[in-house]
Amino acid sequence: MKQTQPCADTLQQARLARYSPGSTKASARYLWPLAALILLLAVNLLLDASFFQLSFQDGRLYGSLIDILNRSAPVALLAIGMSLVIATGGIDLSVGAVMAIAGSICANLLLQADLPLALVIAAGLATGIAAGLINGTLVSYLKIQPIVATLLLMVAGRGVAQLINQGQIVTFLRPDFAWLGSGSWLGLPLPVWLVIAMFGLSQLLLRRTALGLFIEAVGCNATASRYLGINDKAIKLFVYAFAGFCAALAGMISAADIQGSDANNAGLWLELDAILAVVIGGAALSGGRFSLLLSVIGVLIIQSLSTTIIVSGLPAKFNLLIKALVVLLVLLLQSDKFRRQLSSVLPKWRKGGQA
Amino acid sequence: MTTPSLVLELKQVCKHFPGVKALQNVDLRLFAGEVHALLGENGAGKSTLIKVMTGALAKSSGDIYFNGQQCHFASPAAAQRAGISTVYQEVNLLPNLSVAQNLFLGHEPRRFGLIQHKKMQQQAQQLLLRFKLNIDVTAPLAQYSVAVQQLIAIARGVAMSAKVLVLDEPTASLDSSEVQMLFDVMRQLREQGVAIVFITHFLEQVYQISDRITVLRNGSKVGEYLTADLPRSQLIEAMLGKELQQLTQQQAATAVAKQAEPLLVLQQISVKGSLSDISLTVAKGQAVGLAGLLGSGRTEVCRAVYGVDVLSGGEIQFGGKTLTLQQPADAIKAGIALCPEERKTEGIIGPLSIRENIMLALQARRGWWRYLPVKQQQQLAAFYIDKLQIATPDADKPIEQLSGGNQQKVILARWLAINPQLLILDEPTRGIDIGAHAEIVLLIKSLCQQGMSLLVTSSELEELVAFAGKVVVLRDRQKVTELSGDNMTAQHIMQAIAEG
Amino acid sequence: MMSLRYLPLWITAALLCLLFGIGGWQFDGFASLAVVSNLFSDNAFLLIVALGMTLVIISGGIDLSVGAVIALSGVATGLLISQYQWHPLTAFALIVPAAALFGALMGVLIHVYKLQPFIVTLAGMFLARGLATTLSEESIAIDHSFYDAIAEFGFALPGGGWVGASTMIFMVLLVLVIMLMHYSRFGACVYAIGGNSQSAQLMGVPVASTTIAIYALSSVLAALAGIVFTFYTFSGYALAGVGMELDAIAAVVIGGTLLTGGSGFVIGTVLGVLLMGVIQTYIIFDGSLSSWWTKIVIGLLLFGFIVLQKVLSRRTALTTVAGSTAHG
Amino acid sequence: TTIGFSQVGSESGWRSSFSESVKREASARNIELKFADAQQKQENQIRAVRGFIAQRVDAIIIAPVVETGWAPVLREAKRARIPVVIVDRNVQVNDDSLYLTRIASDFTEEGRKIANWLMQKTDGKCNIVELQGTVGATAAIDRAKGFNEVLSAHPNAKIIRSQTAEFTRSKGKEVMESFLKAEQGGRNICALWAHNDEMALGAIQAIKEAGLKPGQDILVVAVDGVPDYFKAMADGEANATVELDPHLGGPAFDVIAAYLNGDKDIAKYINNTGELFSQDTAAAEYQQRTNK
Ligand SMILES: Nc1ncnc2c1ncn2[C@@H]1O[C@H](COP(=O)(O)OP(=O)(O)OP(=O)(O)O)[C@@H](O)[C@H]1O
Ligand SMILES: Nc1ncnc2c1ncn2[C@@H]1O[C@H](COP(=O)(O)OP(=O)(O)OP(=O)(O)O)[C@@H](O)[C@H]1O
Ligand SMILES: [Mg+2]
Ligand SMILES: [Mg+2]
Repeated sequence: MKQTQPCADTLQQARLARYSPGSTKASARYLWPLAALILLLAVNLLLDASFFQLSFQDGRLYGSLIDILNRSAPVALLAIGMSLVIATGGIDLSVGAVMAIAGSICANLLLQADLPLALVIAAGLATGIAAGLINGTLVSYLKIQPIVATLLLMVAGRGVAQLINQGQIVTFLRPDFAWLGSGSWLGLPLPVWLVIAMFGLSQLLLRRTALGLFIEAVGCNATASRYLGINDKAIKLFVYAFAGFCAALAGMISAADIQGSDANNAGLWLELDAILAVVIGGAALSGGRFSLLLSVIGVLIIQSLSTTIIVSGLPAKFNLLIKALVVLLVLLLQSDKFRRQLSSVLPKWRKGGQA
Repeated sequence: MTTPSLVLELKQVCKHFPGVKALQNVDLRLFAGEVHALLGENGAGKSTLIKVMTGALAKSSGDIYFNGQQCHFASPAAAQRAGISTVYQEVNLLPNLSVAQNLFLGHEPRRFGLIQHKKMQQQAQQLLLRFKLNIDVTAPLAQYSVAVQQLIAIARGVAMSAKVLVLDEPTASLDSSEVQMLFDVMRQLREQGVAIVFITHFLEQVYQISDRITVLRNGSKVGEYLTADLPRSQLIEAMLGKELQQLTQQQAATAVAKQAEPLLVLQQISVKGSLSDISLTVAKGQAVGLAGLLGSGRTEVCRAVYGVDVLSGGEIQFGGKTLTLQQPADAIKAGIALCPEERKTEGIIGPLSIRENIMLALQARRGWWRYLPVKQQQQLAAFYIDKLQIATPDADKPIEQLSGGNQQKVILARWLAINPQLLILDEPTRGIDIGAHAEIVLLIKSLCQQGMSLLVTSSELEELVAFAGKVVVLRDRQKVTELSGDNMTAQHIMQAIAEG
Repeated sequence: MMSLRYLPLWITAALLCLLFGIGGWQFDGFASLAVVSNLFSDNAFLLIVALGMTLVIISGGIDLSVGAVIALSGVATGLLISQYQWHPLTAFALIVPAAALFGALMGVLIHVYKLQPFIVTLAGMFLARGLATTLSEESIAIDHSFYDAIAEFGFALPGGGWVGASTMIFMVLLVLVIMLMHYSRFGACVYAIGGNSQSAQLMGVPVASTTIAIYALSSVLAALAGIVFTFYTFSGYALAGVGMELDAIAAVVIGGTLLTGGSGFVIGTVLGVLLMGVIQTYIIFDGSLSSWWTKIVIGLLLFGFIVLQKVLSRRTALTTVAGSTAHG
Repeated sequence: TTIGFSQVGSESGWRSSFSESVKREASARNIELKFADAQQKQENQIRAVRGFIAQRVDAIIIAPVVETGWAPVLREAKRARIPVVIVDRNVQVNDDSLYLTRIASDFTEEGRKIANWLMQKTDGKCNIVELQGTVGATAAIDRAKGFNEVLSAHPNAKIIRSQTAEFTRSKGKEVMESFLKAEQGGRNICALWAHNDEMALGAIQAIKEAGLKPGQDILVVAVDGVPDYFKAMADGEANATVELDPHLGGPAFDVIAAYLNGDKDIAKYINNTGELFSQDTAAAEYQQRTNK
């Protein structure tokens, strides 16, 4: 079938002479978020000399770094789900509420006479998936705009969680479930393992099959994707269900962590942190390419920032101010234009960069 | 004719994108009262040159002189204020605004600072009458087909052109009658001393209208010629850097079609609000052409067969079985593929790479679970980049960074890769340079010979005649007639379109 | 024939009347001018913020900072009046331009550095609220004769209704914004940018200045809303308006504006806010819902409404299209 | 009688108990209660009060979300001759005829009480870490004020770390973890002072996970007196709390009933600042509270 013309090769070579491939590397995308993270950690070190110290106590690692990892677990899970939703050009505001629902379902089941742990976890995850399916149906089949569709569940969902708990914090005494939140394994807290597992499995699911590519295609151009045979509605349904699943897992971790389900406050405003993390990781809210790793880096940046603020000892009323400034700085660092301006202002820096 | 004055001059202009030297030391001279054709194969740098010239892109180096003075346009708005109006490639209008708003954006008639909507609509109506378009100017632009949008874009450019009018492939989706209308308008403007830059891949049009030609190749200027002095063969050689192999005009496809069994049978299909009672048959290994004027319903037939629009009546039979199509995926499963007309919104997936754009349809048919190994993806991409002569440094470049014609080739490759039973091509050669054009026509023929059936829409009747075994003529979204065999000439088709 | 473009508006209005009718039939005192005028005066600040939000969303952006700007402008007003003894009008004269600057800066970040509006304005939200808490954690009461005069200003309607200063300010702003959006070149540019900012750029729209102006305007309207909010509560408080950006966005979207930008009507937003207000009023009149059922019912009512709106407009659109082709 | 009740929201378990008790009390007294949840927003509360006025209820109870900004709407209620009872928090108005009475605990006093207890316990020598409530919340500001007032008289006691944990259990745990790390694993800390019990309960878990004994290695004091906290005290993991009684419905209805029956002589402020509880009585109290 291949029909080559006599001079085509040389011609093609002549054409390609003006191209120099591979000048924009994918790794460049990782540079600035990572730089921001390292910078923040360095600031922490300045504030508290013992910041990087790790010790081994009661069979687990103990130290501020571990705390950051541990504390970022719920948001990291949310961000993994949110990355996919955002990749399709959507957004999910309901994940915080879904966390609360999943937590309250589990807590109430745990109060029932000895239900097996697996059943409780399965029920929690199923709630998350169900919530996600509701969102997904609203978005893809009823064509309601994602912000509003998920806002509905954000409002009503917390109501449902409170209804289940009757507005109280439902505490439970189940060491096996609590282990999910505060246990540890091979020295690392269990939530960290859960994130690692979820990250790995998602990565396998998305990159070893065509699912990830389909999600990106739908996010870049849903019409064209439908024209080439991708079921864009099913893809959207899937990402919301997936986000619901992740949110439920996050909700269970938070509930296990305090050994109680706080329907009023569990996951409150965490959706914003998750979105922020995904965007700090460089994703476009209009949809398109996603990178779970970058989203997780984004989460770590946010969590280190929180830790920095707590460690810094500044009055609490400055928290938001600092957060705003750091976020702006991180965003600006990712802007080519800003870096160019910065390097022209700082000539030394430019020399260093060229060398 | 008085001695023409130099309006715009580009000297040693360079433009570099990351990884690509799109323009290298290009000169361009533009005189008042001339039509200047800017020619070159896909990816030669024509559109980039236009964008640099009109402030849409910042140049890397070089100088621009306007009316003898060196100048620098910071934005298209600045160029517009100076008297240069531009119709860019790919219709760059706003689908959400009404036709009238699109025509007058930034120049709305006002009183006391408030826009006079009524007056604007009247003026818009009049402006479009110049192009024989009698449409509802208050309706959103998105309601109209690409061709109509193209005309509206041209009308906007014409209405605002003071000294220079730049048209980047304005005729790509126009039929011959519209092209003639456009040429009439261009001649009038030329008379008035307006300088016009005209980009096209149709050489007849170049010889019909242009006075002077500048040819680009691989981002550099090959030369500037007077149209009258440059024979067609030399022009082609200048553009391609080689001679074009002559197409052998053979009527092979017709013969096959005679005895072959029918593959696609449309029985009186209708779509609510767009098509009524259309019947046609496509045989195995046959190429059927769809001809008609703007808005005659060609695109809509394609969409109906592909399951984009849901039928309100009639029946589609495919390979002897009745098809009920809810979405394109159903059609693809049955073995039908569509290469859509609106490349930007329905074809390319901009930020994804060429490789991914090529393999996606194949992958969608395999399902999400059976991922095509990256190695095979690369082979596939390399094969088609080579076969269709897609100008790109590597297969991992985002498709949106390719030139228009090269994007079209990638979309074509996407469908060839799944090897469908029936391939529907809606304006497949839109914006494709003549070298590639010849190759695509050859390709279509060879596909037919291998047993693939084709349903092709094209505004170029010659092209249709060249490979189609049968041409179906549509008017007002109804079938007028079918032509085949000796009847099937451009002449006859024209007649059928006109009279019915 | 009624233009199809206005169809969603009519449907929204009809549903609003329907809900109001149900309320009136169910509860005494619901269908009264007092409730209608309360609808405006209780929501004046939200209406004003939503006007700005409409502008931003039509341009294809979003502004999450408005709730925090309300708080900041309220706290600043309170501080200047109560602590520094400024006259309210002088305080407003400082705050409004400052808000314009704040919005313009966000616009610059969005346009010049190509950062995403969602995130820039989220940072703006943190910043404004952070500034507000830094200025004063405690709520500042405002006690000034000007405020008393404002509270008295207005005229009564029969049946206990009252049109006060806030309502009037909103009405004036509404007319101005409608003029701006539907009858000025600036408005046309906003729609153009929302449609496709690249195309708009190529068509000669001054994208930079328009984008900056849009965000500046949104912040100005938010600051005005903050001032109206101080008329409402006679105080400035750093935690005022938490989550109000989401209310405003919801109202805009319910009013038929697409979040992708490029289409929508200012008046639709007003209907959206009123609808949410009627739902609130309905729940208050009912008075039997617990905290959680309140949330669930609000969610369900909004959901039912949005779905009804979708279904109705799709069905009517289909029948009108079919009808027109049958005739034509 | 019909009575409108404008509640702040349902941000905590304490708040929910409060709402529930008002409802229970109302149905016991055959009062038709119009309940309006404001979801932490003052504008919603004002809207609700105006809605009550439009419905011509017999009396209105407000649990205000903020102290300021009530004068205009209270004036409207007065014009409509509807008595208003303010519960839980204070309101700042110049004219105290705008409301019938105010039934509230004194947040500053709560702070003082708990501080006094702590100073006594530690002989005025203590490094304290503080978990603040939501930034800007009245309860947080005033409790801190009262606490610091007492502390200023004890030069050897000081707050070494202070950060908001937003009144929630999970934040309490998170912030406490950081405090422990920052203060040499907690060896530096003598006491934890949390603006509410929930945060303290979260922090107790953090202390335990860090290998210390809450209640002994680090003293724990807070305010509210929720059942879970009594349990923690009974288990020896917390030391003291000042109760904030959520059963405000009864007193409010009593006052309203008296007023409607023509009693014009009603005190403007009914103080119900709760008692301080410590480990001694905790077990019994917990029993009593969970049985109810
Ligand atoms: N934004 C961009 N980024 C990177 N490369 C680009 C970009 N735009 C254009 N190019 C490259 O510049 C070259 C010239 O493209 P241009 O669009 O000017 O071609 P053209 O002559 O107009 O072709 P066509 O006839 O297909 O429209 C192409 O190789 C293209 O890949
Ligand atoms: N000249 C016209 N006047 C009014 N409406 C038109 C005109 N041309 C196209 N339209 C509108 O555009 C719609 C799309 O037409 P369609 O794309 O099917 O046409 P087509 O035959 O494929 O022509 P082309 O693709 O060349 O524009 C039609 O339904 C019609 O509403
Ligand atoms: Mg081009
Ligand atoms: Mg067509």
